[in-house]
Amino acid sequence: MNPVNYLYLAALLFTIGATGVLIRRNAIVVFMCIELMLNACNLAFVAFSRMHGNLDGQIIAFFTMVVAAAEVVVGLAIIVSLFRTRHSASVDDASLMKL
Amino acid sequence: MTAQHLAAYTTSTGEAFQFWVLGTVAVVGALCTVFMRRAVHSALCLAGTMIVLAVFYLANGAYFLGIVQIVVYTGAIMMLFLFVVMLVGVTAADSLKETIKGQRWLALLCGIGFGVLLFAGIGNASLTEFNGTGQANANGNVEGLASLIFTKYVFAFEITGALLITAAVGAMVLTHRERTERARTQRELSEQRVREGKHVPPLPAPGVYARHNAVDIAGLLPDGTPSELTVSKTLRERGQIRDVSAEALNDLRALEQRAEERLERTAIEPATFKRPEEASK
Amino acid sequence: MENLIALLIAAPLLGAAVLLVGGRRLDAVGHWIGTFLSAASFVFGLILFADLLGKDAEHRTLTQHLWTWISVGGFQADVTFRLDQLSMTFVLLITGVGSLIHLYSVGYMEHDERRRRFFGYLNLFLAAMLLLVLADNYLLLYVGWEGVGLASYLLIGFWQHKPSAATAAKKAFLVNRVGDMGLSIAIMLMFTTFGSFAFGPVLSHTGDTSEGKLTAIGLMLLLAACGKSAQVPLQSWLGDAMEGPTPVSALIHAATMVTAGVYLIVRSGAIFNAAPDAQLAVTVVGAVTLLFGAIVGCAKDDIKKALAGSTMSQIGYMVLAAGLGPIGYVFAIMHLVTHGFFKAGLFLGAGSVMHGMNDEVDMRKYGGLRKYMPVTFITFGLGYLAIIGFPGLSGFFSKDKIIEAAFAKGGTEGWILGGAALLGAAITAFYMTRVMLMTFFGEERWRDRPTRSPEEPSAEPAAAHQGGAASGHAAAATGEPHPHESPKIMTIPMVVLAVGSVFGGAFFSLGDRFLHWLEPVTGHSEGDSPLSAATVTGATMVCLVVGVAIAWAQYGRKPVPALAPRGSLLTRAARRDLYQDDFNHVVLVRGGEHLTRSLVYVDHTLVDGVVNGTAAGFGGLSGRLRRLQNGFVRSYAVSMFGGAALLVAATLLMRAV
Amino acid sequence: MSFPLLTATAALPALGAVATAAVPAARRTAAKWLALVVSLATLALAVVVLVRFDPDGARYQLTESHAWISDFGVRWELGVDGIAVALVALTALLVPFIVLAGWHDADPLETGSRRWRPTQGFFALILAVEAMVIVSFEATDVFVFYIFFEAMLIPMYFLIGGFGDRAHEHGEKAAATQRSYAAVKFLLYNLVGGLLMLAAVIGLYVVAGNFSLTEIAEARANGSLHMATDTERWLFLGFFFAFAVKAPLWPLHTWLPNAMQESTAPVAVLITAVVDKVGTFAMLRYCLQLFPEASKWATPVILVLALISIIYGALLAVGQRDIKRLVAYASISHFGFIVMGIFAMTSQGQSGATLYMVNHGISTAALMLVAGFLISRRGSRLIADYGGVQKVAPVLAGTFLIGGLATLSLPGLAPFVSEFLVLVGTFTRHPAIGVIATFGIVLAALYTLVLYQRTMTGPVKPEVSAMPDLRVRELLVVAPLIVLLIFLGVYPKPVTDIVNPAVKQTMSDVHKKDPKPEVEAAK
Repeated sequence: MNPVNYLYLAALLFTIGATGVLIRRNAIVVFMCIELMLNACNLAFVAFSRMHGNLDGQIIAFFTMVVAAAEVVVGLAIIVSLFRTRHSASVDDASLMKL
Repeated sequence: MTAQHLAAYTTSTGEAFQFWVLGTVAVVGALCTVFMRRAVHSALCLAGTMIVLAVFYLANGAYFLGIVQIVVYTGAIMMLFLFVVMLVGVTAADSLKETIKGQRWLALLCGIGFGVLLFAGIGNASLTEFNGTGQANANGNVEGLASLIFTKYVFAFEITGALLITAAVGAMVLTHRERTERARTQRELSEQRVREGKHVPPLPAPGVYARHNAVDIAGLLPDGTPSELTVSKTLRERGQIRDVSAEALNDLRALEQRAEERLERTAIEPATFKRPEEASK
Repeated sequence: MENLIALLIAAPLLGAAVLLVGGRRLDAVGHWIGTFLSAASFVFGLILFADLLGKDAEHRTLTQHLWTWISVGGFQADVTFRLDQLSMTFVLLITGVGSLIHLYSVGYMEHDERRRRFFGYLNLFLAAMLLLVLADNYLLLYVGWEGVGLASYLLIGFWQHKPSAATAAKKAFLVNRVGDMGLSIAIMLMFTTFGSFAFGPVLSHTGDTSEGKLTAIGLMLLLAACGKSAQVPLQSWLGDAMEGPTPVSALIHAATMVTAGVYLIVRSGAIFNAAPDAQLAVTVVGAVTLLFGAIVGCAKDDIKKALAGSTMSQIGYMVLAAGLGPIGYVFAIMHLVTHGFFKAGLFLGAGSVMHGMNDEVDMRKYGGLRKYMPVTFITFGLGYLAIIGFPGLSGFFSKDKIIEAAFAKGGTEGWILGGAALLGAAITAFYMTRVMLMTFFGEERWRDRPTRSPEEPSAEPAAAHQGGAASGHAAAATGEPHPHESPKIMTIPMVVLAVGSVFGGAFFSLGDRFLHWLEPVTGHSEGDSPLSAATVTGATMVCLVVGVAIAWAQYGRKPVPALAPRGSLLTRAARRDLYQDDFNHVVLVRGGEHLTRSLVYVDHTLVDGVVNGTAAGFGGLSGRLRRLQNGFVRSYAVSMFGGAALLVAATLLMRAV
Repeated sequence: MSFPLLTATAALPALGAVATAAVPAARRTAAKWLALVVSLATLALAVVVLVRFDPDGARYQLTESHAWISDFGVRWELGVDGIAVALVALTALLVPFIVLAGWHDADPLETGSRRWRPTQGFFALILAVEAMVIVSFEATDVFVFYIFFEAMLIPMYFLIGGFGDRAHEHGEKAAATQRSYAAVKFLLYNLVGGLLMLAAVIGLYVVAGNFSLTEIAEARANGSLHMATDTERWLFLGFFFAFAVKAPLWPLHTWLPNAMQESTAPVAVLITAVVDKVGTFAMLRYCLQLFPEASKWATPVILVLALISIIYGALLAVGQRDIKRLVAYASISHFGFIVMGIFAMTSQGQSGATLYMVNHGISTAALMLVAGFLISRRGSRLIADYGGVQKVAPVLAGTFLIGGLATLSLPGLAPFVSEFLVLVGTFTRHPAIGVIATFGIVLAALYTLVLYQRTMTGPVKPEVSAMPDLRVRELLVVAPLIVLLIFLGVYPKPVTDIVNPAVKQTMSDVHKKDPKPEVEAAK
């Protein structure tokens, strides 16, 4: 078999994650979907590094993880404070951005 | 992707097998993440997917990343997720019913379209030769990464460090709530209750009958209606109030059953015991 | 000598400025300042008159150029005064009668707290009127023309607290504006035709242009004259103008301003001579008006309105004469002057009567007043004899000449016009006798009756004792009046005018003094009358006697009913000014109101509606678009995601192409 | 190079505006005095310009020219001809009166209403408008003119929207909504016009290659710059539309009544007497000079529109219930006269039109400011709320009457001269239009006298019975204007002497000569 399939897999996972972001209302689940998308990207990076035979792809994946970690920390913090204030983790409840 | 393109490089059948099996698992896990009604389940499925991905990293010669994926991601971040999920409510199951008109269809449309496009892109991309990570990992994958990180990517690395610290501080700032006013004493609270004139007596206790005194069961008011007030606020918000209205009858029916078995009587039509609304069904 | 001309105008103008700007601190002396300055103007007039008499007939024209007023391209308007025999006549009439009436007003307006302002307006009027007659070009004349309009507006509406007065003033100004429109169009026509509108160039070149143009100019001038001189069809304002204080009616609406139209026509004689159609129109207007006014005068019970009708009719005579061309100009002016005397006298008499009767104006509430106010009775009587053309008095000479001239026009027109003039004479005799009898003879109808009649149309007495003469008698206003003679300061001017109206005519026409005096300016030609002068005079006498006799039969023998009888159809029509006002009201006022109202609607809905509609359209559109901003993160995410998808698609397409 | 006099006349009020705005909020009166002094100083400078200007000299005098945006050949080019100098003088003359008349209009409202009225801002904005108007009169660079022509909308917008009448029958809130509506309407109308003009300006640049009015006009005159007929017509329409909105010409007039009705009397005067003049002035200077053929091509339509404005405006004025709206519609009628005079293409018409701009400025100022004093006393704009004022406040009534008589152009007062010149000038070329326009003078008398009768005469209404007469400050505003009206009425020579040569120039630009009279009777 051919390592390009890893890329196809990554694409598939990414798409699933994205769709999840769009259709789920629970903020936490939305976050998980984002994590899924990031991981898909990581997979793609890793596969690329394997293609080109150097480690830069892995490095990028590594950085992605770090950034993802940071993002999760902040994001979850936001969710928690949101939940505290409006007792709900639904992203639809935070809809004050409309005119 | 015909064979001659990949003449330069092919994978072992073992890896192929592993890919197809675990790849399926990963996709299923991803789908479950999206479609499970309860956040906890989503989290667990996501963890599964991540572990599978970790395996794939390893298979692609990214040993360090594989381990990090397991330890940091699955081990730490997902736990963080679970922790928050617990905080928000484990059993809270949010309905998948869509509220925004056409959102779901648009989402699916975009998702599928995007996926198709990506596939097409990858398909068109001329990914001819594969030179594996062999010589890249020649003197150890970790060493290779390290040398890159601390030479080529050192600035990015430092900056990510700064980012992490900022994130940590930010999280603390966001979650830490400063108490602006003195907590009110019980006396003040009671006085306020009297002043407002509603719930002058303390709130009724939860639970019904001797056997259902759990905190997540709404107590009955004198007129028999269950009162949400009796259940603690958090549970109420999580929607975790158990309804036991049916249980009593089931118990009664079970009792009848056992009695008849002992008295070797023919089974009495339980219908006679059905409640009117059930009889109407 | 020329430099005195400016002083003629400057004196009253100064008075107006001082009195109107001066403020309350001049209240005590204001009226004397005004009177003095108008008298001063009269004196200047006399000096100039003497100077003119010193010259021989051809050189009796003085001009004074002050400054260039407007000069744009070929358009050249100078502030230049021209004093010739014609304007001299008017100057003396205006300043003379004007000064007398100033004097009279000192007494008449004694109790009015705004007397200073009144005299300021009177002086303003004098200045404007003098400017009108002294101007050397039509544009400057136009200034005076509108100036007198303004003064008359201010004076008619002097008792502004009376809505009727304010309305009358507005009406007068508006109707005059219609006339002024004619004058301005005439000036424009002159400019396009002659490249100038100064008397000299225009009147000396009438030969060089087409008769059509001249007819147009003539008709426009006639329109102006109709407006100012209250000729049909623009006569409607004069009756209402009687809302003003009586001295105003005497000075402006009898002696001077209303005759400005005649001045205009006579001054523009050259144009009319060259445009027979215009002349015919003038004569027709004159004839119609003299009958119209006379008929209206017969039916009015309000003494001032009756006199107003008579004024209208007398000016009709003048316009008729002016329309007859060179054979009539002189007599038009002569009648104008004599009329100035006796009509002013009559009005002052009427004022004096009102003064003694708590400002009662309804003649049906007079009667037998001769015992109580002898001076007024005599002066008024002399004026009466003069106006009906009693042999030997001034009216007799001037009117008789006009009737002769009318016949002298020759042809059917001559007969018609002459007949009309004769008929007018008869009617004049009738209504003046009626006024005389109802006021001074018969039983005293004012006894034991409050002099406030329910059917009195205008709120005259009610309002009059807020300002005006009656404020002194306010207490007695509702009770029985106590007729009394007016103070000397009022009677003296009446006496002077009476003298003028007795001897004026004889003085002018014996030896054709007036004719020779004016001829160089207006020119004169003897028409060939189908009737001899004696015949005409005889006919006039007959008409006179008939008129008086009928009046005597109706008002002298029978007692006068206190409430106006319903009267014949004609009488009722005449009471309502032959329905002319009603016509105006229905056609112009109502129609105008509807027009403006509908236009306001159109402006708001159509013109503005288009704009606001566009705005509303965009507003609605943006409202629709706003729906997209539903504030749900996920729908924003969808659009982002869709956008990303599109980007990918775009890049792929780029690659593919 | 000599002292930049023209720049100074514009810069002084601009700096004054900044300084006034900078005055601390507590020192309200100081700001007022500062504004007054600055405007008077500007007047002094304008007088110097007037003196230094030689009517028989070059067409544009006191010219200045500095490179500004060299990429587009935009130059800071100023210069005045007779017409411009007259209007600059008018502007500089009126602003001090506007400031003085608006002395208390921007004071903080009495307690109870929450609207904050920045006094400094009011006067600063007025000075800013003055500066911009003056520049647009002086500019001989199309681009500079355009910029300031547009820029003056901004301060005007705030003046209209921010400082309305305190009086409103439906209370503070309704007043605010009405005001903002009027301000937005004003802004949108003029912006649309400006947009079209911008397009035309760019088009002109494309065609001519630079923005200098003098150069382009020169090139047009000696034929070295030839425009295709259609191009010229389109460019002309682009310019004319903007000016017609500003003027305002029927049917683009509806912004004016709202704007004047809602803004305080001084601002209303600023709108009609000063700002709108830029529109008619620009027609005379830009449309005729740059596009003579197109102007002649459009003349019939424009004359008819002007005629409609005259009659229509007058009729609507008769139908108004609101004093300020009435004056606004009267102004529309008068602007009709001005446009008619400009496009009559006769020296009388154009001199008359220029004179008309000046006189209308003064007469409207007189009438409107007195009306403002009246309104501020009674607190209502409705004619029906007044009556018998003449009895209680004779001086106010008298000045009001004089302003009204000037509006109906009574001979002896300044507007008569200009109106008659316009009528004659039109009549000589288009007799029919001239005659119809003459009806305007009757209608003018109608609406003026009706207004006077309903407000000033008749029995005294109880609400006005305690009305005080004009105060000293108000007299200081009105008296000079009236004196000026009378002076220019009997001796308009000073103005006509300045204007005539410029008009002769314009006439030669459009290759038109006055029609000859049938008979050469004049000496």
